[in-house]
Amino acid sequence: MAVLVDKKTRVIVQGITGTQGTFHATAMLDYGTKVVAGTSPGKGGTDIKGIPVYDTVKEAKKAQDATASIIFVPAAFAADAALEAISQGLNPVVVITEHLPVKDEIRVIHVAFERGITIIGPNTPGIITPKAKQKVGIMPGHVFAPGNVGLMSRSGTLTYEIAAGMTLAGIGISTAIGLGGDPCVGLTPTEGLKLFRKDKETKAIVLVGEIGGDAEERAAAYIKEGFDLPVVAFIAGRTAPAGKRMGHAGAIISGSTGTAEAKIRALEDAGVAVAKRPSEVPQLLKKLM
Amino acid sequence: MAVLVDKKTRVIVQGITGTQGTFHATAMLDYGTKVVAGTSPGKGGTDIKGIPVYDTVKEAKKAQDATASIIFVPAAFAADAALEAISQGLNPVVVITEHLPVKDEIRVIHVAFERGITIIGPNTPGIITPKAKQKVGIMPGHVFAPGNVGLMSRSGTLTYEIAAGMTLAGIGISTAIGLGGDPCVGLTPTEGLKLFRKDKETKAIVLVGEIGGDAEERAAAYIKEGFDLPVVAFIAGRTAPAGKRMGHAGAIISGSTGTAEAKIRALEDAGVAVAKRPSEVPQLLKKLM
Amino acid sequence: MKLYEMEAKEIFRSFNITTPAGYAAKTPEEARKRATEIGKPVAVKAQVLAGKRGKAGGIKFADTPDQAEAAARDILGMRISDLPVEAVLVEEKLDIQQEIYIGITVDRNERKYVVIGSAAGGMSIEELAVKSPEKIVKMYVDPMLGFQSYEAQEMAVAMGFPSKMVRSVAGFILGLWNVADAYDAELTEINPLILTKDGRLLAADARLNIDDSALYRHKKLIDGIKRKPAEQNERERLAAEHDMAYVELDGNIACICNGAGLTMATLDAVALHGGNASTFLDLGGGADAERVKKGIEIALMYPNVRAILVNIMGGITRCDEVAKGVVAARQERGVSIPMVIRMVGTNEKQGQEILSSAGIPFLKTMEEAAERVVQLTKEVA
Amino acid sequence: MKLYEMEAKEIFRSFNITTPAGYAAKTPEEARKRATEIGKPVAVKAQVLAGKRGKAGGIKFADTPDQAEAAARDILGMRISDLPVEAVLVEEKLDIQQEIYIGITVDRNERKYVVIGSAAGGMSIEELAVKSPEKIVKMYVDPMLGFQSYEAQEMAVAMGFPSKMVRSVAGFILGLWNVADAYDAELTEINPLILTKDGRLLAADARLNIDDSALYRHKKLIDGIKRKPAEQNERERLAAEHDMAYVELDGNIACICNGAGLTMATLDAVALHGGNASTFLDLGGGADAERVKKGIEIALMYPNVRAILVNIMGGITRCDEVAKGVVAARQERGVSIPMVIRMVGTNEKQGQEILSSAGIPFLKTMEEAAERVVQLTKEVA
Repeated sequence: MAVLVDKKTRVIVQGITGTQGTFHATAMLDYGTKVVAGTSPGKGGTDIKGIPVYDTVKEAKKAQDATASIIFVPAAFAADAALEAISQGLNPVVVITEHLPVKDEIRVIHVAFERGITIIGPNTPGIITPKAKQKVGIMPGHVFAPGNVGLMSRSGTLTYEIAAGMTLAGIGISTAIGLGGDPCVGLTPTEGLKLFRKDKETKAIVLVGEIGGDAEERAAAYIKEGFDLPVVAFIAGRTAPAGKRMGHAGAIISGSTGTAEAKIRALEDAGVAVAKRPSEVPQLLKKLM
Repeated sequence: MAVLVDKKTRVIVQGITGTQGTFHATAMLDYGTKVVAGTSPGKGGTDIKGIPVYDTVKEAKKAQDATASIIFVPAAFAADAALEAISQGLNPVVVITEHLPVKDEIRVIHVAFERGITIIGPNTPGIITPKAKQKVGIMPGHVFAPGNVGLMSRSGTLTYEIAAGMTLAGIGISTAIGLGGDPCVGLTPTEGLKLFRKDKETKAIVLVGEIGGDAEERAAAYIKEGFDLPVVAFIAGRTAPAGKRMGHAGAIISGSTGTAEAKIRALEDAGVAVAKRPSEVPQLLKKLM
Repeated sequence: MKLYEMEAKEIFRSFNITTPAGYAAKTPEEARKRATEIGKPVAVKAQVLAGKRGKAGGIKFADTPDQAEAAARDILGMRISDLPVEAVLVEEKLDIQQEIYIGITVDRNERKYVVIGSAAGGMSIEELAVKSPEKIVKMYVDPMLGFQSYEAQEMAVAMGFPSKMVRSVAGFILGLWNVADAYDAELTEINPLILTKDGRLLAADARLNIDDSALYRHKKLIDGIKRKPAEQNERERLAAEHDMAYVELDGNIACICNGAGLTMATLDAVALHGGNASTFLDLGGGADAERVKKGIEIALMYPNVRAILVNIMGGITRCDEVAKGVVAARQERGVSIPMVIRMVGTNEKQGQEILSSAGIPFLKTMEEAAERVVQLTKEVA
Repeated sequence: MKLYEMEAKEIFRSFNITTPAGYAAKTPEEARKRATEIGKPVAVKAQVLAGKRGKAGGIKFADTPDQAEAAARDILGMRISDLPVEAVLVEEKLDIQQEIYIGITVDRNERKYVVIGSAAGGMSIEELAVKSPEKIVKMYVDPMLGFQSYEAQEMAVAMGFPSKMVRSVAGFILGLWNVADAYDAELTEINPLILTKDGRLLAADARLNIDDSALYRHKKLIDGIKRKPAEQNERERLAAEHDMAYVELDGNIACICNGAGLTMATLDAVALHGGNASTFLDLGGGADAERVKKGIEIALMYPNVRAILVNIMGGITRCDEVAKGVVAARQERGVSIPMVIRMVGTNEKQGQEILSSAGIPFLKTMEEAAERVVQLTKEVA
């Protein structure tokens, strides 16, 4: 089981001939992911470490029966790449690229939504399902052990930090989803909770949030309505000042909205165990599971 | 019964305070149409011959429980007006205005289609259902007698010419639809045939076509597939030269496509009785009905 | 509104569509100068809003500035499809390896823009459709999303280009879409898009017809090119000014009616009775006496006209107004050629009376009227 | 990228948004000249990328050119929110009847643009949300269709304007949407939109923040306004140049990490142990030794820094490279303040060895590291 990515996932790497594309296509292959094709307009007919390269996703999908896509193309072309993946019905479409214009994000997310396709990201490390040995992303695979906790996070390395801590504590992960660090992303925490709820393998949730927006508050409201799995959360940016963008385009306190305090309050109010430090996450999980 | 417009139709006149809007709102009222409201941003709260005027369609619809719209606003604003009507779920939306940019037409027609709304026109005289004494259009109502023939036409006065001939011959009309003289219109002849097919009151069809495009050929193909009502057609422009726009934006033979000969051939091949002159239409109808 | 090749190319270049080095010239001397500047063999091309200019001798090649001057002298004197050639485009001559077609137009049935391409270009799309329909690739443009870069790439692949050309061909396709979208194109083409022997891609010809209904959105462009929207003769210009649809034909009977469909049907009726129309003139809806008179005056300016048929289906248009206009035209202009009037509908009786007292014949059906006017034309001849 | 009021207003005007007559001035003398040209009482407004400039004394009114010069002299010397005021906008003073708010931003949850309006403007939208939430009207923009003219009219109606004002208010709303759409606005506002006592509507203030990720689409604009995209100090500029996320804070511990979330969490950990961060510095993914060294160098340029905490979760980033960078920074720059390094993951062992042989302390968990650096800072102080 797990969500979004499993053993049946067959991945196209869009932008496979770039440095990032090549590096991570190889890393995904090494981890076990079924990377069945790559695309790079103008480079069709070549291959990258044995992965056949096509000019278009259309050809790649047709030839290799692909089901999902991961996008490494530069920001100015990423929206086009995502629309291309969507047009071929690939699902999910994982957009690793950062610095996409928000206008492009809105358009891509909307089109995907209309066609029932899940966009992960942009500006995400991707998704990983350790048991299936499938990652569609750039995370270090060895950090994630298989298990029953669904992990969702708005950040990358902080996720690895927490996953590593869980692994050390003997707690495994069903699927870890990098939601992406941008203000507008394809999958919100609430939508992620809905996915995990339907997954029989997932027995608890870790939600790693950060300042900016009110996605965590909305997730809390959803949890409060009767979400039936235990949830542990960590919110980064308790000490971040207002009005400053903390690395992620989405990590900014605007006026009085988006503070860590408000998020923590809402989550605790919904019965979520909120860790003060990343290392507390495994302890809280053990208490709840 | 009849199609698109009946006794339950409650019409908003968009652009009611303009010369055309006022003139035809009055003419529709006189004919018997339930003109329940008009719109004209900035003129809300006034009235035209007792018809209340609102700033927006939203207000007009809410206050007067309207179901359909007819648009008289200038070409540059007509697409916006149509989208406004569509957003309020009015159906059909009759666009009298001519000279709409084709790009606007494409957009409006597409949005309407997505929401299940029928656009009539642009550049149409509108729709009339004589038995219900309802016209949503600018045609002279007295020319149309109630009866069982569904009339569709790409032109205005030629329709009146043919309708008048039918009336003189004692043949009445269920509903007459002006499809519009532009290359891209909301309702094609084929779609019109589908509407009439579902109407129990309609026992025969008159299709008035003209040069340009291949909408008539497509209608012929549809008829050939097994359309079960008798159809009489007249095609204007047998003697029109290639490459010249004959009044309507849509009436142009491009290369070898859009000729009257091709249309007549296709229709006759589908078993349609094609009149050589407008006055033959009633004779042919009598033979077939 | 049709743009001249040179005008369209200027727009194309602003959308990063590469064209051959070239300049417009209005005199043979200027053409020589331009050829000298280019410093290579050139093509000298008539700037005229008509197809088939090649077959009409409107394109000549020149190896030297002397030859370019001579070619321009020939071409600048020509009329092509009855249109005078007032400028030439002097352009680098290309060494052709392949001619490609790309074009964008509106598909009436889909009610979408459609992008059309073929790796076998150099002839019109109609000819292509006959000669190698299997080589034509069509893609519809999503009305909400527009045409995407990846779609242009898919199109280049479908057209059969090798991988190494996919991006460059797609670039031209996308550029053309951007032109179409930005300028409300009714039709825009690059035909041929040329692949030279040294591997360059260049738009060797450029066509851009802007939707007349959308011209109000392109005032800047129109102001910039400093000319009237279309190639029109005086009569056409006058009719357009008065918002009447006017088309000149080969016959000798001017048909003046209200409504495009009715006017076409009237032309057809004239033909059915053995006559030939000289004029399609649609007065539009609700014409008053003044407008009717103006329509008759415009029709009479065309020397071919031997008789006039006025056919009015009165609705908003009132027959009495039409009659007044006819009488006024006849009296003020002293019309000597035969006139046949057919009017029915609103205020028919009043109109009939006005015509009767002016001694103008009046008929009730369009067939009678058509028959009559054909008869009268023959009597006159 | 935030635009100055004067820059935003120039763009607004090009979208037919009326603004008061006004000109920028960089000197008091110029302000006098501008006030003379306007010939009416004026407002002299600090051009600064910070809110609340009114409360900070950055807006003064002047009845005469003399007064305008004096006001400009005052304001041009100011710093507002620690930013120097380098220009003022001298503008016709308006006779206010009503202050209106309109703004457009991105709604994260809907993932759509949202248009916000209130007939009770003149304060920030946050204040409005507290003081009169019932007066705020929100409309989401269809991601495919954009915002339509009729929607702007519906909005004006919903904001409570009388019929006779619907079109004019809607015109401002639609104009603002056109600005937002054309310039990839993250936020754009007219606050206040002023209705004067004589019935005119004017955009009295203008805010336009362009999405930094979309700046590549607006090169023309950026070239046109001839300045750097943002108000940055030397360190911020340098970090941006090296594509590192860098934020200065009030404390004294520079946190250099890989990943925004990890950096924030590191700041939090420092605080949990009683310390205060001076610096948020995210090296991004896959930093090599050179980049690590550069990051440390930039952090050290900030005089507040008393200790450095490097916290690396190795994935693509290799710990040996990080260690090399740290050692290089320390040796080449002779760093004298305490440094605490925490690294785990890829090539952790190799990294540890490099640090050990250079005598730099190395810890395995971020909590230990945070605790240690806070301790060291206190010892130093």
